[in-house]
Amino acid sequence: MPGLEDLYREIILDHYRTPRNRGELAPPAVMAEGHNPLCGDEITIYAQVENGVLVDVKVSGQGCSISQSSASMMSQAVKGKSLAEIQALIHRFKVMMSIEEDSDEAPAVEVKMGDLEALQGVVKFPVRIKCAILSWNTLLQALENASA
Amino acid sequence: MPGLEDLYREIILDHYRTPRNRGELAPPAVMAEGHNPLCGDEITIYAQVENGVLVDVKVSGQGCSISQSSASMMSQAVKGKSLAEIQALIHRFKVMMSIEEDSDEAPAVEVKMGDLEALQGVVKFPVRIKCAILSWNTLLQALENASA
Amino acid sequence: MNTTRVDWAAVKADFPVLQRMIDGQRLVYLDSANTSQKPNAVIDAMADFMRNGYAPINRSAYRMAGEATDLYEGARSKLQRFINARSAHEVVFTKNATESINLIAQTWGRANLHAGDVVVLTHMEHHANIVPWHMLVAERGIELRWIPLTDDGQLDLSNLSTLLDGAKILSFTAMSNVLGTISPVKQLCAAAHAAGAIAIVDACQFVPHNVTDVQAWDADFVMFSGHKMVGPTGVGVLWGREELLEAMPPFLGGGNMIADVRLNGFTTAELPSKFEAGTPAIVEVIGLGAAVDYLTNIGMANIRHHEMQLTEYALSTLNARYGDDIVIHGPRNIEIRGAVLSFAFRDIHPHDVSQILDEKNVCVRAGHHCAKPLMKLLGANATARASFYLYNDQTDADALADALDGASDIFGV
Amino acid sequence: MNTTRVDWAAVKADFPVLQRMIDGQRLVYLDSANTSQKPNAVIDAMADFMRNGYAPINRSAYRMAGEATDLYEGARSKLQRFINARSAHEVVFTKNATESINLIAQTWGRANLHAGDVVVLTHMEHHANIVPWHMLVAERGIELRWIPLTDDGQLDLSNLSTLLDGAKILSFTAMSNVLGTISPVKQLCAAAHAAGAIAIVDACQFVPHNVTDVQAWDADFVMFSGHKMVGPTGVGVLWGREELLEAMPPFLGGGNMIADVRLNGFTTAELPSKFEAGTPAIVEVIGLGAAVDYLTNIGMANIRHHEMQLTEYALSTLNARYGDDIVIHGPRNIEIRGAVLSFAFRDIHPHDVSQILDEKNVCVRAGHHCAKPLMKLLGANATARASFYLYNDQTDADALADALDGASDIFGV
Ligand SMILES: Cc1ncc(COP(=O)(O)O)c(C=O)c1O
Ligand SMILES: Cc1ncc(COP(=O)(O)O)c(C=O)c1O
Repeated sequence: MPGLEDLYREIILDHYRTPRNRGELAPPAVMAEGHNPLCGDEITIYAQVENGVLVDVKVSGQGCSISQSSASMMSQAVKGKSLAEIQALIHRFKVMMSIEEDSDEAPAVEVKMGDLEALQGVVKFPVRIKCAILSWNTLLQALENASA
Repeated sequence: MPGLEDLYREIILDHYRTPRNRGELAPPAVMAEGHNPLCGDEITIYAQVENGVLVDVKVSGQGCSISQSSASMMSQAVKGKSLAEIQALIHRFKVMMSIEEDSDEAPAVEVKMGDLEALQGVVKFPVRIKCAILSWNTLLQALENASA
Repeated sequence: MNTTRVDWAAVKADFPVLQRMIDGQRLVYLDSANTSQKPNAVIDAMADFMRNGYAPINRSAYRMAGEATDLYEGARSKLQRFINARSAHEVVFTKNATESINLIAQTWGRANLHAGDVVVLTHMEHHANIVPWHMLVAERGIELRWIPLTDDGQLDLSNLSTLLDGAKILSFTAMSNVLGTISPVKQLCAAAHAAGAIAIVDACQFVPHNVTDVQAWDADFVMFSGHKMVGPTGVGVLWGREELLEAMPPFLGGGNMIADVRLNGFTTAELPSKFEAGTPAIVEVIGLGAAVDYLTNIGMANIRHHEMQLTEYALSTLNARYGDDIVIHGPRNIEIRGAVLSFAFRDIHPHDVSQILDEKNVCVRAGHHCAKPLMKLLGANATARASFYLYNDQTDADALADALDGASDIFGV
Repeated sequence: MNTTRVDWAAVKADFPVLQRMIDGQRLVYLDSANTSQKPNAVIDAMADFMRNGYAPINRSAYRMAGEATDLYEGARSKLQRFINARSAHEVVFTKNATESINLIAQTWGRANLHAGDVVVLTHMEHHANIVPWHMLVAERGIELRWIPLTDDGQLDLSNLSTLLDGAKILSFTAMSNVLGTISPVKQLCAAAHAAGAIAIVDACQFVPHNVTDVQAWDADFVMFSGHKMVGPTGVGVLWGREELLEAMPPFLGGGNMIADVRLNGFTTAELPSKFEAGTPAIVEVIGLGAAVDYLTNIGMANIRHHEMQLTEYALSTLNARYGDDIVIHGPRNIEIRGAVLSFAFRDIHPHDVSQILDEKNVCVRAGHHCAKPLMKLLGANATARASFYLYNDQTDADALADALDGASDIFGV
């Protein structure tokens, strides 16, 4: 059995205790809500998109250490990025979570995972993958709302 | 295992081949329909009650040897009897089929089973009890309709 | 063992109940169209799971719950592949095919059917594909139309386009549980779509015995029951096209089918949870997964081939032996019939026939087979029905033929 | 063994999964309010029936089918005695308690509830007793009213008569699956009747752990699930007063629930078949009968007594050890609470608590427990919940307390 230290890396606990980009954004920023039916986590992502760039992003809601730290790290990683870069990052993250397959093609845009690498251990705890992925799916939804 | 000869007594087959009191009765006679959901048997009992006496009874419908012979024997046994006698007979029959309990009290009216005794073997074939009892329950229903 | 050379004796040996002796005679089980026996693989999958890993699914976060969830969802994927559904979340687990049809009638039906709307059925439907629509006749004032049968028990499609004119639903059985008739499913789905109707396929009798491809059929909804395909009781399947399932209102309300619940309302979960309210039949779904593995391993084409041979053998044996004394309903052409033989034997009532066969441990069903409108058409209240499955063989057909002799003795005909 | 001296170690040994070792540690299963483990008696009853006597019920006439029908109906009689119903045909088998409640909402509800009619629920209901009524709000425009809770998690009945004024239904849980609170069922049924309403009791959490007497309650409908009472998944129970069940329209349409079917309509079968459409969960009903025998043999009063002691022990152990660091919801008085402990531990999220406990093979649920409105009231999105059953003992409570230490280590609080 993988040890809990694989899951609860220090950097994860740090993002959990001091989440980045907490808060809300007023319109014209868009928002999307996500639920994790398993654990009751609720997350709201606010996204301000301008000319194909996510100029600002905020996170609110409650949840476990994994869902909260994942949201916090994500907000750092995507803020200021182009939508194409964000799509690539989301794909890379889902590949890391083993819920999407890596394609052989070289990625169209380069992707840096940074702190997010720390979430790699989650994949050994399959039940927690949903926690880690919640904010990402919610962001996807928000970006869809933005382009709608 | 009880042998089929316990079930298919000659007298039963006789009533099956030559059913008594087949037919219908016009109003003011009442009728009731019974279904055996197991085997699809359908039986209709027509009953003409006058002054507390079942002056005439007719049977129509289709069914297996047990349900048909039971109906035929029943019609013979109840025709011309008072309602009280019929109730007692129905009870006796259901006791024989082991679906009602014999009471210790002496019966208020005397009951003769006659040919009906031949149906005793049915009780060893539990699935067939429903066949044997179908016409009796339908008669009960008809008598209720008559008194309604 | 996925070749045409299957060891059918070994298959029979996989079913412990068929080793049972009653009064020194072996069991000849010919009631599989009613419900099928279970192989060790299914019985053990259920018992082992309860012995070693039983846990809730979807709700709890510890490992054993995660493992149970994986087994449950793994079974869903097995079902998806078994019927070639596009995605696993098009596969909804219900309690039986009856619930699956009611679900459609009460969700898609209530959302889309209004007074005067037409639902087309056939004269050979099981009550499960009649009564739910009767209930909408009473509630909504919809109109039912019926595809008639030809004399040899096939669907009479000569007026199909008239019947379908203006219809919203065509709902029909892929194979009759009384006549054995296999419907031209693909053709019927195409006709329904051409008329602007959706096509609902009651595949209860088909899926256990044939290769099923819901996409090749181009059906909209397909349903079947686990217990008829060597799987457990208590679990059925509803497959539906994703767009339709997405658009449908929910059926039962409760846990698991919600995204959120507040005092003043609720929102529904994603597919397939949306239609799986409450604690599902966890053990039974896992058992059904084992049944699918078992059948797949033998090969559905092999099973169909085996049953065709057996049907041909049984038909010719009974006809040769009893001539005009036996009337076997349904088409004679085994290309379009499954291994279901409903018959009338002399003028002995089916219930008595079944009783006399039971004396020889030959188990057949006698009754209306939950198809009373069809019975009326056949001019009978009941038929006797012998139905065969992968674990039956020619000795079973012979046992049936032999046992029928007993009926003549007793009824002296 | 129906005395107060039960060999609880032997009881524990009856449950094979509890002998399982994961990574060298024994399993501490504390998720029985979610779903319970199964004793050998139940697993074997199901497997043995499938191995030796599996057959359809109600439909076929051969002996094996008769025997199966007797086993199935025998289980119904066991259930009748278990809850002291007046007659066996008041006991309807469903797929789970969720279906039972939906059945009532969609039959009695649709027949009797019109725009503006009032249904009274409580703030501690499970989604299964909320969403079916929300669906009728949407469909019918009925009004929902809610009995609030006191600070210690009991029903606040101070305004009961106002809430019930003009109501047609009072539907409430006999025991909360989150707080453990046991409701004053008899009093609530009486109050409902006094107001002219019917009383529906969600007894999912109550029946597995207590002596149940539906007549003493004077309830109108009572429902529960097999899987929470050491029985199989895939089977639930609906008990209803005969007059009410008789008067209700049917729920699902299909085989078994009909008396007659014609092209232009149908008539329904007698109780209980009327509400059991299609092939029922035969194996599971028989398994549930075995579960009832198992529980009865130990004695429900003994089980309740055992759980009260265990609850008291767990509450005092956890409170003594963790003081203010642990907040255990629900009433402290074990006379009115079952063995369900929802708690907040420091400010560690319940999901993380459960993860850390899982490391020690201690299985608890973390989440909203399908009671989101109650969660909102508790000011949490989730709690961790440890729930105990007859196979748990003080070592399990100790294991829980010990494992919580790990959480402090990791989260450094
Ligand atoms: C109080 C209560 N009611 C209803 C239910 C629903 O039971 P099921 O999921 O078995 O239908 C549950 C269990 O989840 C429960 O605890
Ligand atoms: C053609 C057909 N449809 C539907 C059903 C209903 O299946 P179940 O009773 O499993 O719901 C059956 C079986 O009885 C059937 O043969």
